Amino acid sequence: MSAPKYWREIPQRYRFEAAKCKKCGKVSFPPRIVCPECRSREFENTRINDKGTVETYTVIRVAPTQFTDEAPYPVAIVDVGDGVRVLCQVADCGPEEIKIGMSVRLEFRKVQQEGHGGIINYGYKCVPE
Amino acid sequence: MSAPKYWREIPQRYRFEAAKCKKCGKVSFPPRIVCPECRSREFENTRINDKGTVETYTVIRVAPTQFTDEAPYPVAIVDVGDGVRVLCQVADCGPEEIKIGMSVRLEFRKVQQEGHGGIINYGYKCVPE
Amino acid sequence: MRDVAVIGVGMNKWGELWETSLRDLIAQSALMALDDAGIEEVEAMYIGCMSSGLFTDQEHLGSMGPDYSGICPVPGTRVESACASGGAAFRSAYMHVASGMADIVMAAGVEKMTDVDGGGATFALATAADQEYEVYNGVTFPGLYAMMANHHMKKYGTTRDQLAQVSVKNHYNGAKNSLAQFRMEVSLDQVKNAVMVSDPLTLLDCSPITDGSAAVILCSMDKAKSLTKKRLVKVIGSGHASDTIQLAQREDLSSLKSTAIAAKQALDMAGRKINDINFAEVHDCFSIAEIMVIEALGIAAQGKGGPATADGTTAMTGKFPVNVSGGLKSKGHPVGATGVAQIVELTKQIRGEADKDRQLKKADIGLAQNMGGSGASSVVHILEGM
Amino acid sequence: MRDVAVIGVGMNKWGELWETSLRDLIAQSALMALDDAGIEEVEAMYIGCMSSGLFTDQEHLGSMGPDYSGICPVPGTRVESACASGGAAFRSAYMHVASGMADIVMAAGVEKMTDVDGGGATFALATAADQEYEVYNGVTFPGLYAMMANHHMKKYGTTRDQLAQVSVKNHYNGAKNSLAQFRMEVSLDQVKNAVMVSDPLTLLDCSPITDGSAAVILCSMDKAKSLTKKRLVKVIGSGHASDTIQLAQREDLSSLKSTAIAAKQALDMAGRKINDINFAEVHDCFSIAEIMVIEALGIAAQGKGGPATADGTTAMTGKFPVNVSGGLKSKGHPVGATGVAQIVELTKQIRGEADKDRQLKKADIGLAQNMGGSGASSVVHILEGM
Ligand SMILES: [Zn+2]
Ligand SMILES: [Zn+2]
Repeated sequence: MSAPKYWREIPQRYRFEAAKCKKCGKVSFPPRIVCPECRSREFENTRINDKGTVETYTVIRVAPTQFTDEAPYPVAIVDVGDGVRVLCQVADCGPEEIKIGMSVRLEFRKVQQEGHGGIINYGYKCVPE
Repeated sequence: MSAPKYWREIPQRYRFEAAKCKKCGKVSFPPRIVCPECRSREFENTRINDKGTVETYTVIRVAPTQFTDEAPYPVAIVDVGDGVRVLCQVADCGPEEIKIGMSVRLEFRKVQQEGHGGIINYGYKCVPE
Repeated sequence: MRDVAVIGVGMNKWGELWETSLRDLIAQSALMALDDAGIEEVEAMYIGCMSSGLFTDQEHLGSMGPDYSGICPVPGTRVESACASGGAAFRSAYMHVASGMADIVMAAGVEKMTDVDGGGATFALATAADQEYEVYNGVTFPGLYAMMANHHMKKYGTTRDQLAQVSVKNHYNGAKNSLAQFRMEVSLDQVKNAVMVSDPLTLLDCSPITDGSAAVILCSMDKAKSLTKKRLVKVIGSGHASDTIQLAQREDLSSLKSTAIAAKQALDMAGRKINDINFAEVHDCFSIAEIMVIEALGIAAQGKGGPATADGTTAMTGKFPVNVSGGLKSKGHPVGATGVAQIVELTKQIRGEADKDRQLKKADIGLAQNMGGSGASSVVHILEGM
Repeated sequence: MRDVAVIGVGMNKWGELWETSLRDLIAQSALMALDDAGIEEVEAMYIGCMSSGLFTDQEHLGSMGPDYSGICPVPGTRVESACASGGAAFRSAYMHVASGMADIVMAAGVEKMTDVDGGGATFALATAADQEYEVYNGVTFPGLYAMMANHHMKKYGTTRDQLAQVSVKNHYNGAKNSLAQFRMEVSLDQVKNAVMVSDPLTLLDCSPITDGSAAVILCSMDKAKSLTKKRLVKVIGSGHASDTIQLAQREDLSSLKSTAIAAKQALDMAGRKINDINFAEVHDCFSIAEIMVIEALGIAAQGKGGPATADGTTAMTGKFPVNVSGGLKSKGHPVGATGVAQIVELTKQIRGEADKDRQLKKADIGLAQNMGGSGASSVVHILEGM
């Protein structure tokens, strides 16, 4: 991942920053410059909840190159409330343990590493509550 | 350069193989499956001449990553007769020596290397006659 | 808008075509389509291709396509909408002719996928999803569809066997397709016991990596009548819609809204209902995709795509045959070519020119549905024999 | 074909926009164009983009564009023709409306080029040329145009000063453009003495690496009249042609055949001669390109593009102003956005809304020429104020 791209996304990846529409209240994560619900362009900063529920999941067994060492690993779409869902890896959870409806908590973790000894990229993962 | 791509192009790059239209005689290099002149699809194998004339040139001073070590180097479009022109590097020729109209000969040379100690790719370059 | 007909189709044999370059792939199908139409030239060319940049370091097929197809200086335009690139290219070519700007236009599609290794292909395909919020987190394309599958199974009781039945049916059909990449039948057990790619999807729930191309010639109806003696195949409906690029942001993870909208547009334009259609080619990139697509099209009720597959509704001999060609699963899935190949299949079926063992008896109106990403775009066309 | 007008235009300030993502770049210009047209929605969106795959690992802008512009589920289609992607997207949008399939369609263009380093950008841009027979042999994009320059200089006596004069003129104009990346004038000596990139072209003969976007709204003429009070800008001509992807295979290395053909198509369609046109925005990716383009368009005779530049014919105050916006050279060249930004400039000039210091007095009919690769595709449009 290129440096400008990585730094640009720090507010979302590290601080869970989202944009709440001032007109209709819809929360956009990642932030947007126009509300997909009402087309307003006025937002206030907010954060997404760090607790949620697994709405669906899978276990990645054939992984992209930079994740090969970690496979198999579960990935989930987590509903964190306020109409926001996020897709993330599930940490501290075996492939057989994950279930739809499970309660999880978002945490700040290492997400990927570019090659052996390469740059480490961080972000959020969820862990069982 | 990927392996399948490289092996596929060996006939052209190593042996100067071209396709001569059986209908109108137009020589296509690289070979084509339809003649751009008369739309015939019947060809016979032929080889392009290895002697030609520089029709135009430049000296590459800001080079792509895999050629950085060689810059500056001249590149030319060479007219080899039979209506065929090829673009190639000019070897054994300083940046100041190359001229439009210069006689050159195509030779089989190392063209690029992928990284330090990486795979060496071969092909044709021209040298002053 | 002027009436437009498909008057020529071409498609090479798909597979791992190591000896065929990207440029020759395009030219092969283009020449076959010209021959089939009995013409030598077109006025414009569209080329559906998802990622020649990442697969072969080559963009600008709008120049390379006409050049190596022997029709330079005809204008070429590459159209990309991930795995729906072919359908989008066909739609652009259709509007080009419908507008009156030209009488005869080619829509081609191509993908050269085996010049990179498996990791490279996985990477290139993943660029159809949201790179920064999906791919970054380690999800793959099979992974996104697997999450839809688990959601659908939980919500509607869709079973593992019903998923597998999609692959069984499509391989049964594809085994009879002379141009298919994998001409073999597979059993329910083989599908279920194949290597797990992303739970619950195994390797045999997933479409393969394929090199291939396809091309069709569109022509204004007036001119078509004087050019060809073959049965005229008229484009009677066209629809196209998008959805959020991220799966997580969709209203419902168990339905394909973009496909439902695109289908409604195409059916409304054609003045038909789904039950007026005789057969369909749909985007079965994964087994779950076909189940969700037939629901979005209305071939099965929402949540009933699994049973409709298991009970034979969508079989070659069923009430509504789906993917008689073998679909992406057996025929192969060179992503940019897939949507154009669906039009090739529709045309051949309507003309009565499909491979003998899989020619439908009743094939006057067909529907093609081509999808990009995890359903973030969908293109639907309806063709009718005159 | 129905008459079509441009009723809204938008373009963000171009440059190295490290803080702006690809998705936000698209949305910024899309929203500006909607605001300018005074509407909230369109029926379809086209997005010209050369290589989001290689620049940002993201394809499928046909989904991401509408999604992040707040107009999902409107269908989006990405159009690629190398550096002519924007012009090709505009042409597709034009035909979409002209066909009657929709009344209001957006054509956007974008390129996010600074997420990769210089080597990565050089690599991505080179995919517009023939990867296997040009790039493989070590030639760069500036290198291809440099070979055209040397050929043109030898054949026609074009001088180093005449080449440099293109950059001097365009920077003079661009310094007055509030959205340009490089708002500074340069002298003849500065151009000639800048770092040599590829003989005879220096850094100041070359357009820069730029992040940027642009968007325009097209509308059927009937509907346009009721929607906007601004001067209506009608699309009166459209042309598009290709040439061999390899420079070496062209008939003549000193002329741009695809541009000549596309221009003839557009002029014929408009029923005009080149001298009926008041001003032009052309593809000056390199100084030599503008000289060859004005020859292909007939603004200067073949071989006389250099003298026509040096004698002020194409200056802002000349007989035929070319690139009053500053051109790609000074305004910047986010490749996929460039062709759409040319339409933005034409529209603003025709409406009398250009930056004060560079608004032309006579700007009723303008021409835009957008080129891909080393001239392997070219798109020409002519717009006229009503
Ligand atoms: Zn809102
Ligand atoms: Zn011939």
